[in-house]
Amino acid sequence: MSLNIKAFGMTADATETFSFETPHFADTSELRRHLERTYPSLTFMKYSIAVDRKITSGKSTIHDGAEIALLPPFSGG
Amino acid sequence: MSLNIKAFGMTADATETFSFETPHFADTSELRRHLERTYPSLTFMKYSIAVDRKITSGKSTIHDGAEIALLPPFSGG
Amino acid sequence: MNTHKTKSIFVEGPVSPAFIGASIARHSSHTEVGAHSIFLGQVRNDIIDNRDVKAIEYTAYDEACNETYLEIREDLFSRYDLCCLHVYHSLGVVKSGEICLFVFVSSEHRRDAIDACNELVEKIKSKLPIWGKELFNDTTSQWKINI
Amino acid sequence: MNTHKTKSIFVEGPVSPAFIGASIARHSSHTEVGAHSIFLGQVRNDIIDNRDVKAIEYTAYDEACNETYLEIREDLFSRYDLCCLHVYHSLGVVKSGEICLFVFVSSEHRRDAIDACNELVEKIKSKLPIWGKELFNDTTSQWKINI
Repeated sequence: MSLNIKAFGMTADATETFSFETPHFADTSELRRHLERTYPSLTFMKYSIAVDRKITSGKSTIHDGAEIALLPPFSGG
Repeated sequence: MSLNIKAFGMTADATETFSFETPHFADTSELRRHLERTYPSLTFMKYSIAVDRKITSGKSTIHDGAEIALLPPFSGG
Repeated sequence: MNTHKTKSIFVEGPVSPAFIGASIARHSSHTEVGAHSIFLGQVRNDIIDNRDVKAIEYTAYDEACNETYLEIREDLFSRYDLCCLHVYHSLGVVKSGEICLFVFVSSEHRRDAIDACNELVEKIKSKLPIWGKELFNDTTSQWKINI
Repeated sequence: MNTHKTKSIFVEGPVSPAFIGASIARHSSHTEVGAHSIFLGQVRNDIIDNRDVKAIEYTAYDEACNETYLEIREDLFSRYDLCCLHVYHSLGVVKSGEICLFVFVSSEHRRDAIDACNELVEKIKSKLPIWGKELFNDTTSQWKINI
Protein backbone atom coordinates (compact mmCIF):
# COMPACT_ATOMS: atom_id res chain seq x y z
CA MET A 1 0.00 0.00 0.00
CA SER A 2 1.01 3.60 -0.43
CA LEU A 3 0.77 6.46 2.07
CA ASN A 4 -1.08 9.71 1.52
CA ILE A 5 0.92 12.64 2.81
CA LYS A 6 -0.37 16.17 3.40
CA ALA A 7 2.22 18.95 3.66
CA PHE A 8 1.44 22.21 5.48
CA GLY A 9 3.11 25.60 5.89
CA MET A 10 6.78 25.69 4.92
CA THR A 11 6.97 21.91 4.45
CA ALA A 12 4.74 22.38 1.38
CA ASP A 13 7.36 24.82 0.03
CA ALA A 14 9.85 21.92 0.26
CA THR A 15 7.60 19.27 -1.30
CA GLU A 16 6.10 21.76 -3.79
CA THR A 17 2.68 20.20 -3.31
CA PHE A 18 0.09 20.03 -0.51
CA SER A 19 -0.65 16.35 -1.03
CA PHE A 20 1.32 13.43 -2.46
CA GLU A 21 1.90 9.70 -2.15
CA THR A 22 4.87 7.65 -0.97
CA PRO A 23 5.38 3.90 -0.60
CA HIS A 24 4.36 2.57 2.81
CA PHE A 25 6.93 2.86 5.64
CA ALA A 26 6.73 0.92 8.91
CA ASP A 27 7.34 3.90 11.17
CA THR A 28 7.74 7.67 11.21
CA SER A 29 11.56 7.51 11.43
CA GLU A 30 11.77 5.58 8.17
CA LEU A 31 9.25 7.88 6.55
CA ARG A 32 11.20 10.95 7.70
CA ARG A 33 14.44 9.52 6.22
CA HIS A 34 12.68 8.87 2.92
CA LEU A 35 11.11 12.35 2.79
CA GLU A 36 14.39 14.12 3.55
CA ARG A 37 16.18 12.16 0.83
CA THR A 38 13.44 13.04 -1.65
CA TYR A 39 13.01 16.70 -0.59
CA PRO A 40 16.41 17.76 0.84
CA SER A 41 15.27 21.19 2.02
CA LEU A 42 13.01 19.45 4.59
CA THR A 43 16.25 18.56 6.41
CA PHE A 44 16.60 22.20 7.46
CA MET A 45 13.02 22.55 8.67
CA LYS A 46 11.46 21.85 12.04
CA TYR A 47 8.31 19.75 11.64
CA SER A 48 6.29 17.03 13.37
CA ILE A 49 4.62 14.08 11.69
CA ALA A 50 0.96 13.50 12.50
CA VAL A 51 -0.46 9.99 12.05
CA ASP A 52 -4.25 9.95 11.82
CA ARG A 53 -4.35 13.56 13.07
CA LYS A 54 -2.30 12.82 16.21
CA ILE A 55 1.14 14.37 16.52
CA THR A 56 3.84 11.74 17.01
CA SER A 57 7.32 12.09 18.42
CA GLY A 58 10.36 9.86 17.95
CA LYS A 59 9.61 6.61 16.16
CA SER A 60 5.92 5.78 15.83
CA THR A 61 4.33 2.88 13.97
CA ILE A 62 2.47 3.67 10.76
CA HIS A 63 -0.41 1.30 10.03
CA ASP A 64 -1.77 0.60 6.55
CA GLY A 65 -3.75 3.46 5.07
CA ALA A 66 -2.81 5.95 7.80
CA GLU A 67 -3.40 9.66 7.18
CA ILE A 68 -0.01 11.36 7.40
CA ALA A 69 0.61 15.10 7.75
CA LEU A 70 3.77 17.20 8.01
CA LEU A 71 3.31 20.00 10.57
CA PRO A 72 5.78 22.83 10.98
CA PRO A 73 5.40 25.02 14.14
CA PHE A 74 1.89 26.47 14.33
CA SER A 75 1.31 30.18 13.80
CA GLY A 76 -2.44 30.70 13.94
CA GLY A 77 -4.27 33.55 15.67
CA MET B 1 -19.84 77.75 57.18
CA SER B 2 -22.01 74.83 56.31
CA LEU B 3 -21.05 71.55 54.64
CA ASN B 4 -22.52 70.20 51.42
CA ILE B 5 -23.16 66.49 51.67
CA LYS B 6 -23.91 64.13 48.79
CA ALA B 7 -25.49 60.76 49.64
CA PHE B 8 -25.19 57.77 47.31
CA GLY B 9 -26.70 54.30 47.08
CA MET B 10 -28.41 53.10 50.22
CA THR B 11 -27.20 56.07 52.29
CA ALA B 12 -29.55 58.22 50.19
CA ASP B 13 -32.40 55.92 51.31
CA ALA B 14 -31.48 56.87 54.89
CA THR B 15 -31.16 60.62 54.29
CA GLU B 16 -34.09 60.64 51.83
CA THR B 17 -32.21 63.09 49.61
CA PHE B 18 -29.13 62.98 47.38
CA SER B 19 -27.77 66.31 48.57
CA PHE B 20 -28.18 68.32 51.75
CA GLU B 21 -26.40 70.72 54.12
CA THR B 22 -25.15 70.35 57.70
CA PRO B 23 -23.30 72.76 59.99
CA HIS B 24 -19.51 72.50 59.68
CA PHE B 25 -17.78 69.76 61.68
CA ALA B 26 -14.04 69.68 62.39
CA ASP B 27 -13.52 66.06 61.37
CA THR B 28 -15.24 63.03 59.83
CA SER B 29 -15.84 61.35 63.22
CA GLU B 30 -17.85 64.32 64.47
CA LEU B 31 -19.71 64.53 61.18
CA ARG B 32 -20.51 60.81 61.30
CA ARG B 33 -21.90 61.17 64.86
CA HIS B 34 -24.08 64.06 63.75
CA LEU B 35 -25.37 62.21 60.67
CA GLU B 36 -26.23 59.07 62.60
CA ARG B 37 -28.14 61.09 65.22
CA THR B 38 -30.07 62.87 62.47
CA TYR B 39 -30.66 59.81 60.25
CA PRO B 40 -30.64 56.82 62.64
CA SER B 41 -30.88 54.15 59.90
CA LEU B 42 -27.35 55.20 58.77
CA THR B 43 -26.11 53.52 61.95
CA PHE B 44 -26.88 50.13 60.42
CA MET B 45 -25.17 50.86 57.10
CA LYS B 46 -21.58 50.39 56.02
CA TYR B 47 -20.32 53.54 54.32
CA SER B 48 -17.14 55.61 53.87
CA ILE B 49 -16.93 59.38 53.94
CA ALA B 50 -15.13 61.03 51.02
CA VAL B 51 -13.67 64.49 51.54
CA ASP B 52 -12.99 66.32 48.29
CA ARG B 53 -13.47 63.04 46.38
CA LYS B 54 -10.87 61.15 48.44
CA ILE B 55 -12.08 58.32 50.65
CA THR B 56 -11.09 58.85 54.29
CA SER B 57 -10.82 56.35 57.09
CA GLY B 58 -10.91 56.90 60.85
CA LYS B 59 -10.88 60.55 61.87
CA SER B 60 -9.96 62.98 59.07
CA THR B 61 -9.95 66.77 59.20
CA ILE B 62 -12.65 68.58 57.26
CA HIS B 63 -11.62 72.00 55.95
CA ASP B 64 -14.01 74.84 55.21
CA GLY B 65 -16.07 74.31 52.11
CA ALA B 66 -15.04 70.67 51.63
CA GLU B 67 -17.09 68.47 49.28
CA ILE B 68 -18.41 65.58 51.37
CA ALA B 69 -19.89 62.34 50.04
CA LEU B 70 -21.30 59.25 51.75
CA LEU B 71 -20.21 56.10 49.90
CA PRO B 72 -21.66 52.66 50.62
CA PRO B 73 -19.80 49.64 49.14
CA PHE B 74 -19.48 50.00 45.35
CA SER B 75 -21.45 47.75 43.02
CA GLY B 76 -20.69 48.93 39.50
CA GLY B 77 -20.04 46.75 36.46
CA MET C 1 -9.85 57.35 18.07
CA ASN C 2 -9.62 59.32 21.30
CA THR C 3 -6.81 57.46 22.99
CA HIS C 4 -5.66 60.48 25.00
CA LYS C 5 -8.70 62.55 25.95
CA THR C 6 -11.18 61.02 28.36
CA LYS C 7 -14.18 63.05 29.36
CA SER C 8 -16.46 60.59 31.02
CA ILE C 9 -16.86 56.86 31.07
CA PHE C 10 -20.65 57.13 31.43
CA VAL C 11 -23.37 56.52 28.90
CA GLU C 12 -27.11 56.84 29.52
CA GLY C 13 -28.81 53.44 29.50
CA PRO C 14 -27.37 50.24 27.99
CA VAL C 15 -24.32 49.95 25.71
CA SER C 16 -25.62 48.70 22.36
CA PRO C 17 -23.97 45.80 20.48
CA ALA C 18 -23.93 48.02 17.37
CA PHE C 19 -21.86 50.61 19.25
CA ILE C 20 -19.40 47.85 20.24
CA GLY C 21 -19.20 46.66 16.62
CA ALA C 22 -18.57 50.23 15.45
CA SER C 23 -15.83 50.71 18.08
CA ILE C 24 -14.10 47.55 16.85
CA ALA C 25 -14.41 48.69 13.22
CA ARG C 26 -12.80 52.06 14.04
CA HIS C 27 -9.72 50.23 15.33
CA SER C 28 -8.89 48.73 11.93
CA SER C 29 -6.96 51.93 11.18
CA HIS C 30 -4.67 51.14 14.14
CA THR C 31 -2.49 48.76 12.17
CA GLU C 32 0.06 48.54 14.98
CA VAL C 33 -2.55 46.66 17.06
CA GLY C 34 -2.32 42.86 17.13
CA ALA C 35 -4.70 42.04 19.98
CA HIS C 36 -7.92 43.42 21.45
CA SER C 37 -9.20 42.21 24.80
CA ILE C 38 -12.82 43.10 25.50
CA PHE C 39 -14.92 42.62 28.61
CA LEU C 40 -18.69 43.06 28.62
CA GLY C 41 -20.85 43.12 31.74
CA GLN C 42 -24.42 42.01 31.04
CA VAL C 43 -27.33 42.38 33.48
CA ARG C 44 -28.29 38.94 34.75
CA ASN C 45 -31.87 37.88 35.29
CA ASP C 46 -31.11 36.66 38.82
CA ILE C 47 -33.85 35.22 40.98
CA ILE C 48 -33.61 36.48 44.56
CA ASP C 49 -36.23 35.26 47.07
CA ASN C 50 -38.54 34.32 44.20
CA ARG C 51 -38.29 37.77 42.64
CA ASP C 52 -36.89 38.26 39.12
CA VAL C 53 -34.25 40.94 38.53
CA LYS C 54 -35.74 42.68 35.51
CA ALA C 55 -33.23 45.56 35.44
CA ILE C 56 -30.44 47.32 37.33
CA GLU C 57 -30.50 51.07 37.87
CA TYR C 58 -27.03 52.59 38.10
CA THR C 59 -26.03 55.80 39.85
CA ALA C 60 -22.50 57.11 40.30
CA TYR C 61 -20.44 59.81 41.97
CA ASP C 62 -19.46 61.02 38.49
CA GLU C 63 -16.67 63.49 39.24
CA ALA C 64 -14.93 61.11 41.65
CA CYS C 65 -15.33 58.23 39.14
CA ASN C 66 -13.72 60.12 36.32
CA GLU C 67 -10.80 61.25 38.53
CA THR C 68 -10.18 57.73 39.80
CA TYR C 69 -10.57 56.29 36.31
CA LEU C 70 -7.87 58.64 34.97
CA GLU C 71 -5.48 57.47 37.70
CA ILE C 72 -6.19 53.80 36.94
CA ARG C 73 -5.73 54.47 33.23
CA GLU C 74 -2.39 56.25 33.67
CA ASP C 75 -1.13 53.50 35.92
CA LEU C 76 -2.05 50.83 33.33
CA PHE C 77 -0.40 52.76 30.48
CA SER C 78 2.78 53.07 32.58
CA ARG C 79 2.95 49.33 33.34
CA TYR C 80 1.66 47.73 30.11
CA ASP C 81 2.50 48.29 26.47
CA LEU C 82 -0.93 49.50 25.29
CA CYS C 83 -2.16 51.18 22.11
CA CYS C 84 -5.50 52.28 23.52
CA LEU C 85 -8.01 51.67 26.22
CA HIS C 86 -11.71 52.58 26.49
CA VAL C 87 -14.32 52.14 29.20
CA TYR C 88 -18.06 52.74 28.92
CA HIS C 89 -20.35 52.25 31.93
CA SER C 90 -24.10 52.71 31.98
CA LEU C 91 -26.04 55.13 34.17
CA GLY C 92 -29.78 54.75 34.69
CA VAL C 93 -31.81 51.65 33.91
CA VAL C 94 -30.30 48.64 32.09
CA LYS C 95 -32.64 45.69 31.53
CA SER C 96 -31.60 42.07 31.99
CA GLY C 97 -29.81 40.82 28.87
CA GLU C 98 -28.51 44.32 28.12
CA ILE C 99 -24.90 45.44 28.47
CA CYS C 100 -23.90 47.80 31.31
CA LEU C 101 -20.09 47.74 30.98
CA PHE C 102 -17.81 47.73 27.92
CA VAL C 103 -14.05 47.58 28.51
CA PHE C 104 -11.84 47.60 25.39
CA VAL C 105 -8.03 47.27 25.59
CA SER C 106 -5.73 47.09 22.55
CA SER C 107 -2.04 46.27 22.29
CA GLU C 108 0.56 45.02 19.87
CA HIS C 109 0.67 41.71 21.73
CA ARG C 110 -1.96 39.64 23.47
CA ARG C 111 -0.39 39.38 26.94
CA ASP C 112 -0.48 43.13 27.50
CA ALA C 113 -4.03 43.48 26.17
CA ILE C 114 -5.39 40.53 28.19
CA ASP C 115 -3.58 41.27 31.46
CA ALA C 116 -4.39 44.99 31.41
CA CYS C 117 -8.05 44.32 30.57
CA ASN C 118 -8.35 41.82 33.41
CA GLU C 119 -6.79 44.24 35.91
CA LEU C 120 -8.94 47.11 34.64
CA VAL C 121 -12.18 45.15 35.11
CA GLU C 122 -11.23 44.34 38.72
CA LYS C 123 -10.39 48.00 39.41
CA ILE C 124 -13.65 49.25 37.87
CA LYS C 125 -15.55 46.93 40.20
CA SER C 126 -13.57 47.76 43.35
CA LYS C 127 -12.45 51.38 42.98
CA LEU C 128 -15.15 53.29 41.10
CA PRO C 129 -17.98 54.81 43.17
CA ILE C 130 -20.88 53.32 41.20
CA TRP C 131 -23.97 51.68 42.66
CA GLY C 132 -26.46 49.29 41.11
CA LYS C 133 -29.99 48.87 42.42
CA GLU C 134 -31.70 45.63 41.39
CA LEU C 135 -35.26 46.28 40.24
CA PHE C 136 -37.53 43.25 40.62
CA ASN C 137 -40.56 42.26 38.60
CA ASP C 138 -42.82 42.86 41.63
CA THR C 139 -41.74 46.58 41.78
CA THR C 140 -39.54 46.01 44.86
CA SER C 141 -35.80 46.75 44.67
CA GLN C 142 -32.56 46.22 46.57
CA TRP C 143 -29.02 47.56 46.41
CA LYS C 144 -26.68 45.24 44.57
CA ILE C 145 -23.65 43.80 46.36
CA ASN C 146 -20.53 43.00 44.31
CA ILE C 147 -18.81 39.73 45.13
CA MET D 1 -27.26 28.16 22.50
CA ASN D 2 -25.09 25.75 20.56
CA THR D 3 -22.73 24.68 23.29
CA HIS D 4 -22.71 21.14 21.94
CA LYS D 5 -22.60 21.29 18.13
CA THR D 6 -19.48 22.73 16.55
CA LYS D 7 -18.99 22.26 12.88
CA SER D 8 -15.92 24.29 12.07
CA ILE D 9 -14.12 27.24 13.58
CA PHE D 10 -13.08 28.52 10.15
CA VAL D 11 -14.40 31.44 8.14
CA GLU D 12 -13.16 32.54 4.71
CA GLY D 13 -11.29 35.84 4.93
CA PRO D 14 -11.50 38.37 7.79
CA VAL D 15 -14.05 38.36 10.64
CA SER D 16 -16.11 41.52 10.22
CA PRO D 17 -16.83 43.89 13.14
CA ALA D 18 -20.52 43.76 12.16
CA PHE D 19 -20.50 39.97 12.62
CA ILE D 20 -18.98 40.46 16.09
CA GLY D 21 -21.65 43.05 16.96
CA ALA D 22 -24.38 40.68 15.78
CA SER D 23 -22.92 37.81 17.85
CA ILE D 24 -22.98 40.02 20.95
CA ALA D 25 -26.57 41.10 20.21
CA ARG D 26 -27.70 37.46 19.92
CA HIS D 27 -26.48 36.83 23.47
CA SER D 28 -28.95 39.28 25.03
CA SER D 29 -31.46 36.41 25.13
CA HIS D 30 -29.06 34.54 27.45
CA THR D 31 -30.23 36.32 30.57
CA GLU D 32 -28.24 33.97 32.81
CA VAL D 33 -25.03 35.49 31.42
CA GLY D 34 -23.32 38.20 33.50
CA ALA D 35 -19.95 38.45 31.75
CA HIS D 36 -18.57 38.10 28.24
CA SER D 37 -14.82 37.91 27.64
CA ILE D 38 -13.79 38.51 24.05
CA PHE D 39 -10.40 38.25 22.37
CA LEU D 40 -9.74 39.57 18.88
CA GLY D 41 -6.57 38.96 16.89
CA GLN D 42 -5.90 41.71 14.35
CA VAL D 43 -3.29 41.49 11.58
CA ARG D 44 -0.46 43.87 12.43
CA ASN D 45 1.29 45.98 9.82
CA ASP D 46 4.72 44.83 11.02
CA ILE D 47 7.85 46.05 9.28
CA ILE D 48 10.36 43.22 8.77
CA ASP D 49 13.67 44.05 7.03
CA ASN D 50 12.11 47.21 5.57
CA ARG D 51 9.18 45.29 4.12
CA ASP D 52 5.58 46.03 5.18
CA VAL D 53 3.30 43.15 6.15
CA LYS D 54 0.24 44.00 4.10
CA ALA D 55 -1.66 40.77 4.84
CA ILE D 56 -1.41 37.29 6.33
CA GLU D 57 -2.59 34.23 4.42
CA TYR D 58 -3.86 31.45 6.67
CA THR D 59 -3.98 27.75 5.91
CA ALA D 60 -4.96 24.97 8.31
CA TYR D 61 -5.16 21.23 8.72
CA ASP D 62 -8.94 21.60 9.08
CA GLU D 63 -10.01 18.16 10.24
CA ALA D 64 -7.26 17.98 12.87
CA CYS D 65 -8.08 21.54 14.02
CA ASN D 66 -11.72 20.80 14.55
CA GLU D 67 -10.96 17.59 16.47
CA THR D 68 -8.43 19.31 18.72
CA TYR D 69 -10.75 22.28 19.18
CA LEU D 70 -13.55 19.99 20.41
CA GLU D 71 -11.19 18.47 22.99
CA ILE D 72 -10.08 21.91 24.20
CA ARG D 73 -13.70 23.03 24.37
CA GLU D 74 -14.86 20.02 26.38
CA ASP D 75 -11.96 20.41 28.78
CA LEU D 76 -12.84 24.10 29.37
CA PHE D 77 -16.54 23.32 29.91
CA SER D 78 -15.56 20.67 32.47
CA ARG D 79 -13.30 23.00 34.44
CA TYR D 80 -15.10 26.36 34.20
CA ASP D 81 -18.70 27.38 34.75
CA LEU D 82 -19.49 28.56 31.21
CA CYS D 83 -22.71 29.42 29.39
CA CYS D 84 -21.23 29.37 25.91
CA LEU D 85 -18.04 29.60 23.94
CA HIS D 86 -17.38 30.42 20.29
CA VAL D 87 -14.24 30.57 18.16
CA TYR D 88 -13.90 31.91 14.61
CA HIS D 89 -10.55 31.80 12.80
CA SER D 90 -9.86 33.09 9.31
CA LEU D 91 -8.62 31.06 6.37
CA GLY D 92 -7.15 32.74 3.30
CA VAL D 93 -5.98 36.34 3.08
CA VAL D 94 -6.59 38.82 5.93
CA LYS D 95 -5.25 42.35 5.38
CA SER D 96 -3.48 44.36 8.06
CA GLY D 97 -6.03 46.04 10.32
CA GLU D 98 -8.52 43.22 9.75
CA ILE D 99 -9.54 40.62 12.31
CA CYS D 100 -8.34 37.02 11.94
CA LEU D 101 -9.45 35.53 15.28
CA PHE D 102 -12.62 36.04 17.34
CA VAL D 103 -12.89 34.22 20.67
CA PHE D 104 -16.10 34.74 22.66
CA VAL D 105 -16.65 33.21 26.13
CA SER D 106 -19.72 33.85 28.29
CA SER D 107 -20.41 32.95 31.90
CA GLU D 108 -22.56 33.95 34.85
CA HIS D 109 -19.51 35.45 36.53
CA ARG D 110 -16.48 37.31 35.23
CA ARG D 111 -13.71 35.10 36.65
CA ASP D 112 -14.86 32.03 34.69
CA ALA D 113 -15.37 34.01 31.47
CA ILE D 114 -12.01 35.83 31.69
CA ASP D 115 -9.90 32.86 32.81
CA ALA D 116 -11.40 30.45 30.27
CA CYS D 117 -11.01 32.98 27.44
CA ASN D 118 -7.37 33.58 28.36
CA GLU D 119 -6.62 29.85 28.44
CA LEU D 120 -8.51 29.27 25.19
CA VAL D 121 -6.50 31.93 23.33
CA GLU D 122 -3.22 30.34 24.46
CA LYS D 123 -4.43 26.89 23.36
CA ILE D 124 -5.59 28.14 19.96
CA LYS D 125 -2.10 29.58 19.39
CA SER D 126 -0.20 26.53 20.62
CA LYS D 127 -2.36 23.49 19.82
CA LEU D 128 -4.22 24.19 16.56
CA PRO D 129 -2.47 23.29 13.28
CA ILE D 130 -2.87 26.66 11.57
CA TRP D 131 -0.17 28.53 9.65
CA GLY D 132 0.10 32.18 8.72
CA LYS D 133 2.21 33.42 5.83
CA GLU D 134 3.15 37.09 5.97
CA LEU D 135 2.65 38.75 2.60
CA PHE D 136 4.85 41.83 2.12
CA ASN D 137 4.19 44.93 0.02
CA ASP D 138 7.09 43.97 -2.31
CA THR D 139 5.33 40.63 -3.20
CA THR D 140 7.75 38.56 -1.11
CA SER D 141 6.43 36.46 1.77
CA GLN D 142 7.57 34.47 4.80
CA TRP D 143 6.04 31.99 7.21
CA LYS D 144 4.94 33.62 10.45
CA ILE D 145 6.45 32.46 13.75
CA ASN D 146 4.31 32.69 16.90
CA ILE D 147 6.07 33.97 20.00
